[in-house]
Amino acid sequence: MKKVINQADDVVEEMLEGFRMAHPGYVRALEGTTVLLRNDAPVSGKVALISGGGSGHEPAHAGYIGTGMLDAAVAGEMFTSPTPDQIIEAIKAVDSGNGVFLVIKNYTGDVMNFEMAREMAEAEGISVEQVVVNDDVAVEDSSFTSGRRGIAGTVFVHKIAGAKAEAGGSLQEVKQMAEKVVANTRSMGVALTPCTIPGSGRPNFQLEDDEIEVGIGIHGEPGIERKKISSADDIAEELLQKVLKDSVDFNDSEVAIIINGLGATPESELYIVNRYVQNRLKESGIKVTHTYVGEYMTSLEMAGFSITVMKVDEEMKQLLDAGADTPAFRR
Amino acid sequence: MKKVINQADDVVEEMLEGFRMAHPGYVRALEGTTVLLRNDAPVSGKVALISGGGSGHEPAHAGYIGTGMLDAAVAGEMFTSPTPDQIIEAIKAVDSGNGVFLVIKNYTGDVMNFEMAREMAEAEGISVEQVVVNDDVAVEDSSFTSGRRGIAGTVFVHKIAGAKAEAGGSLQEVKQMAEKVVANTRSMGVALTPCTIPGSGRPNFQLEDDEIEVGIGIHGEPGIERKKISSADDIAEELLQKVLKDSVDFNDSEVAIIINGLGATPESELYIVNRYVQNRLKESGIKVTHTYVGEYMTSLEMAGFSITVMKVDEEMKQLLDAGADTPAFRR
Amino acid sequence: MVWKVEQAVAWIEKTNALIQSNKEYLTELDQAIGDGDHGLNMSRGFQEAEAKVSSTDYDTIADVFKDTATVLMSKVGGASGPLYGTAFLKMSMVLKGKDPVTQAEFADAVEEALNGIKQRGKADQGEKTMIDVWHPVADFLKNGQNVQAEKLEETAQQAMENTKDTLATKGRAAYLQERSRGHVDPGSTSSFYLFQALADVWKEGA
Amino acid sequence: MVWKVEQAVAWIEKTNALIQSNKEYLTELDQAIGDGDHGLNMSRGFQEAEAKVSSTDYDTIADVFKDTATVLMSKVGGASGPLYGTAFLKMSMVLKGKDPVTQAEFADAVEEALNGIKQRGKADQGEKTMIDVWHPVADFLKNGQNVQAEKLEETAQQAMENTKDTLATKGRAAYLQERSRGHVDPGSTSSFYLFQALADVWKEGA
Ligand SMILES: Nc1ncnc2c1ncn2[C@@H]1O[C@H](COP(=O)(O)OP(=O)(O)O)[C@@H](O)[C@H]1O
Ligand SMILES: Nc1ncnc2c1ncn2[C@@H]1O[C@H](COP(=O)(O)OP(=O)(O)O)[C@@H](O)[C@H]1O
Ligand SMILES: [Mg+2]
Ligand SMILES: [Mg+2]
Ligand SMILES: [Mg+2]
Ligand SMILES: [Mg+2]
Repeated sequence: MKKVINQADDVVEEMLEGFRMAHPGYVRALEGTTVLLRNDAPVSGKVALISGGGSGHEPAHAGYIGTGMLDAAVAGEMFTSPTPDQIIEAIKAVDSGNGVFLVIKNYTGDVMNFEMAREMAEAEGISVEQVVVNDDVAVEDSSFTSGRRGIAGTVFVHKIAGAKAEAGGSLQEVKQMAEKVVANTRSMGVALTPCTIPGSGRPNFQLEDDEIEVGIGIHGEPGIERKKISSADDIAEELLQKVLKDSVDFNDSEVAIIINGLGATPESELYIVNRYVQNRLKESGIKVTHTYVGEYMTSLEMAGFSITVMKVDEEMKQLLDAGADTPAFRR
Repeated sequence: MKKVINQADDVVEEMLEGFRMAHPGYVRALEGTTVLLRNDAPVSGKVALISGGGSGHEPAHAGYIGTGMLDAAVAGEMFTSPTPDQIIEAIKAVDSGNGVFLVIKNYTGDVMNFEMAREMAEAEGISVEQVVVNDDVAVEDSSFTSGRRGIAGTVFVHKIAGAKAEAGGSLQEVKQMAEKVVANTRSMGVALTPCTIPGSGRPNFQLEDDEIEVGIGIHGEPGIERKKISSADDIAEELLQKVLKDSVDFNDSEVAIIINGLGATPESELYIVNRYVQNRLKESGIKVTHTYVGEYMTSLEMAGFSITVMKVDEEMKQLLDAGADTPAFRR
Repeated sequence: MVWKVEQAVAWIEKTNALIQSNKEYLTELDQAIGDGDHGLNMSRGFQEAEAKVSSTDYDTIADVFKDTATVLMSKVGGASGPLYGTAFLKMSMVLKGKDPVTQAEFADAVEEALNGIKQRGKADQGEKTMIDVWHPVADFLKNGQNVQAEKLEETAQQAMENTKDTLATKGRAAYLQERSRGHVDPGSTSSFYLFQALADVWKEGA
Repeated sequence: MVWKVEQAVAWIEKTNALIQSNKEYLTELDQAIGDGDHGLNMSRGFQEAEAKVSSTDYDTIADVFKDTATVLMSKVGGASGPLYGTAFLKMSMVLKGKDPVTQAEFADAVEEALNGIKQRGKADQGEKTMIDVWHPVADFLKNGQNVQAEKLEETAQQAMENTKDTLATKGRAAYLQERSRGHVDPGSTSSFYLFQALADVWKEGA
């Protein structure tokens, strides 16, 4: 797999540097770390939001730093959770005394590293709360396992909890909003091609020229089924069915959706998927109030997409509509 | 090449439908055409901007419809210029009596189709002016040939001429600004992989596992040199040198840049390129005032990127800073 | 020969048949030195043109060519759409009010079509475009009595093949500069099919 | 055997050597049922850990393990980072003030490390994680006098191989459900290297 990089070991550092240079109006670096901070952090009087995880999901997570969303993003190596020492630095840098809220995607590594950092921060007297996002219905939701993965639905947590914090919500209020988003958001993805971690040099898996992997994770973790590729409408229907038939009752509800590109899939194809999803939801009596189509949570150069559906109420709609000004998300 | 589509023949129509459904707050369809219009078109008192070309370059062109940029976008088939009958409909739909300005990329097909539409519109008494964008330094600038291609620099024309029109500029003023952008903008791209037009089913060209095509066009037209892949810094240097050594005198100037992804290249890699470009320009005494990193003018699922450098003056900087609210570009 | 509406319609039909069966080949040629859509463009356009002219009752050849022009102009797109559209529009204009059409009138029409293509494309002979086929064909048709269907086909074919060695200075292939040599021009190839179809009609209707 | 600082340092060095030469293999294992970074993570972490402990003068084994813990915690990342970090931190805590360390004390340390991993990972034996190697090794070490280096290596190896047939219920492999069977767990494999290195040190120092 050809890549536009220098040394595999330097990818994350150089990417962060390039990001910072591109967006000096939004972010600054926290010296000696892989943390990027909102320019005006700590924002006094505001609960601070931190997200992060392995790199390779750009524009997640640094792309969401700015007014109305995140105060900091912590970048790990490619597809590898960041370490507690980095996370704790981020927590200290953004806390204005109103507490810090961590948005964690449900992967064992992320959960452990963030929780260790949280323990350390609390030991230093900082109030920290967290939410663990687990929107991926491809994975069984079982109490015997570590449960479902967090994927593109995480962006809704950034937006809604971020808006709540920006509006002056308390740490508990921000947490409640984030939990509400998690409770009402379901996603599922499909891959057409694998991706390759720069340091590894080998694709994460192999797919034939006519095969897709349904239920793919955003790190190229295998999905639930490998099958022949079918039409855009059929694939969208398959994902949508799983999403809608899960535990959230979407009947007669209003929803916000994300048609999320995983990396190499052209926007034109995402819009073809959107067309189907909009028609299908309308037929099912579900009203789409907000639509986001694009690359929000990627998986390096993987081809494929995910569909996220979030049931919304009045407050969630207002928070989606609230201003946001970040490199990757503006309103 | 696997694609998320239904029928190859329906790709453009379904994509446009999905786009319109995703962005009802920005665009509406012009019934029976492949034209998308700014919701409030024709905007009274304003010169209207129209851009367009073959599809497959998303978010170009419809993504730039909205306040401060385009009034309409005309979509052709994949990589194929739209036809005059579509363009004339767009012209008629956006003209508020203040004239219509066409942004054309310098391809024989685009130029001919747009000019035919222009002739027809003028015959109907509509004032129409145009600019032909030709920023690609990979192609020799010769009066014996049809000259250079228009690539990502076109986005700067949309932004700056669009802001000028939004600010009440006359048709002549808009044209002058657009020409100034064209005169001061140079770009060049590189491909790591080819792309496949849905209806064709075969990639446009072949590259070995360690080869890149330097000077690629946005339709997969072959570039100027095929060579072994090198580091991100080396590739960026090669493109940048050609761009800087062309006929614009960038010495001691201020510039705006676009690091444009061609489709499949992850954002992380674009930022690694940006890092090099920023450092290199700084060393050369060139000051970057505006940086845009992302997918602005793509080539389906091609992997690769282009670098665009535009020399700016005070007015151009102000117009870049002016508000813009479109699906793909917000300020 | 003398041209009637039936022959004009048959010309479009036969051209379409050739285009459809060579769609992939035209695309391949365009992949080598262009953007790989010429087969798709021509196939889309002539499919519609044939559908239109086969299902319409015409009084004059000029009308057949006018409809063909309109369909090609609005369905082909790219560089070839306006050029083929212009060609048929010019032929329609020259042949207006002339029915049946004589050999000499037809030759005039093709010459005007060639001029239209040159003007619209701002190109001339020798730039590795479809003009390289239209030009010798127009010259050939002007020869009067001597013209034979077989000769017409040969002339067009030879002209098309000659584009292989020339350097492109117009159209997308021009970006390739020296690398454009060694490949036959796609638009010249579709123009060859057009004149091959013409020769076929001729043979049948002679 | 009795443990001194040299052996502790040698353990980290030998582990690193094994990790480095099996980096690709660990990544392959993780590609099959995870996200394909385990080799990269372990290689990055142990490289730094070895660099740290080889270049520092230590008075106590507890300090060697504490530095190892800190480096692993801050360099490995992912799931394995906090787990290996915790393991060495727990060992450091148990062995604090004990120098040289007896066999029984070392067994206690490993047992505490195992408990730390279980608690941090909210997992237990049989879930196809590194615990499946640490558990039998900890049990084995408690056996007192009878423990031999060869036997230790065998125990770890057998335990690692057994993970092949089990169903994953924790870690990324759990997403695969039944499809997780038939693949050896990557973390169990890196833990096997750790104990293989331990056995080597033991053989040399016995
Ligand atoms: N300026 C021109 N004059 C005459 N013919 C041209 C010109 N430019 C291109 N052509 C013809 O058009 C053909 C390409 O058509 P097509 O592939 O359909 O359009 P595009 O180049 O826009 O993709 C070329 O092979 C050439 O014969
Ligand atoms: N909850 C857990 N408890 C114990 N070990 C675990 C747990 N989750 C994962 N592991 C171990 O970690 C290994 C994966 O490590 P690694 O690939 O470095 O991290 P990640 O899964 O975050 O990519 C697994 O093979 C398994 O042995
Ligand atoms: Mg990982
Ligand atoms: Mg074309
Ligand atoms: Mg073409
Ligand atoms: Mg892993």
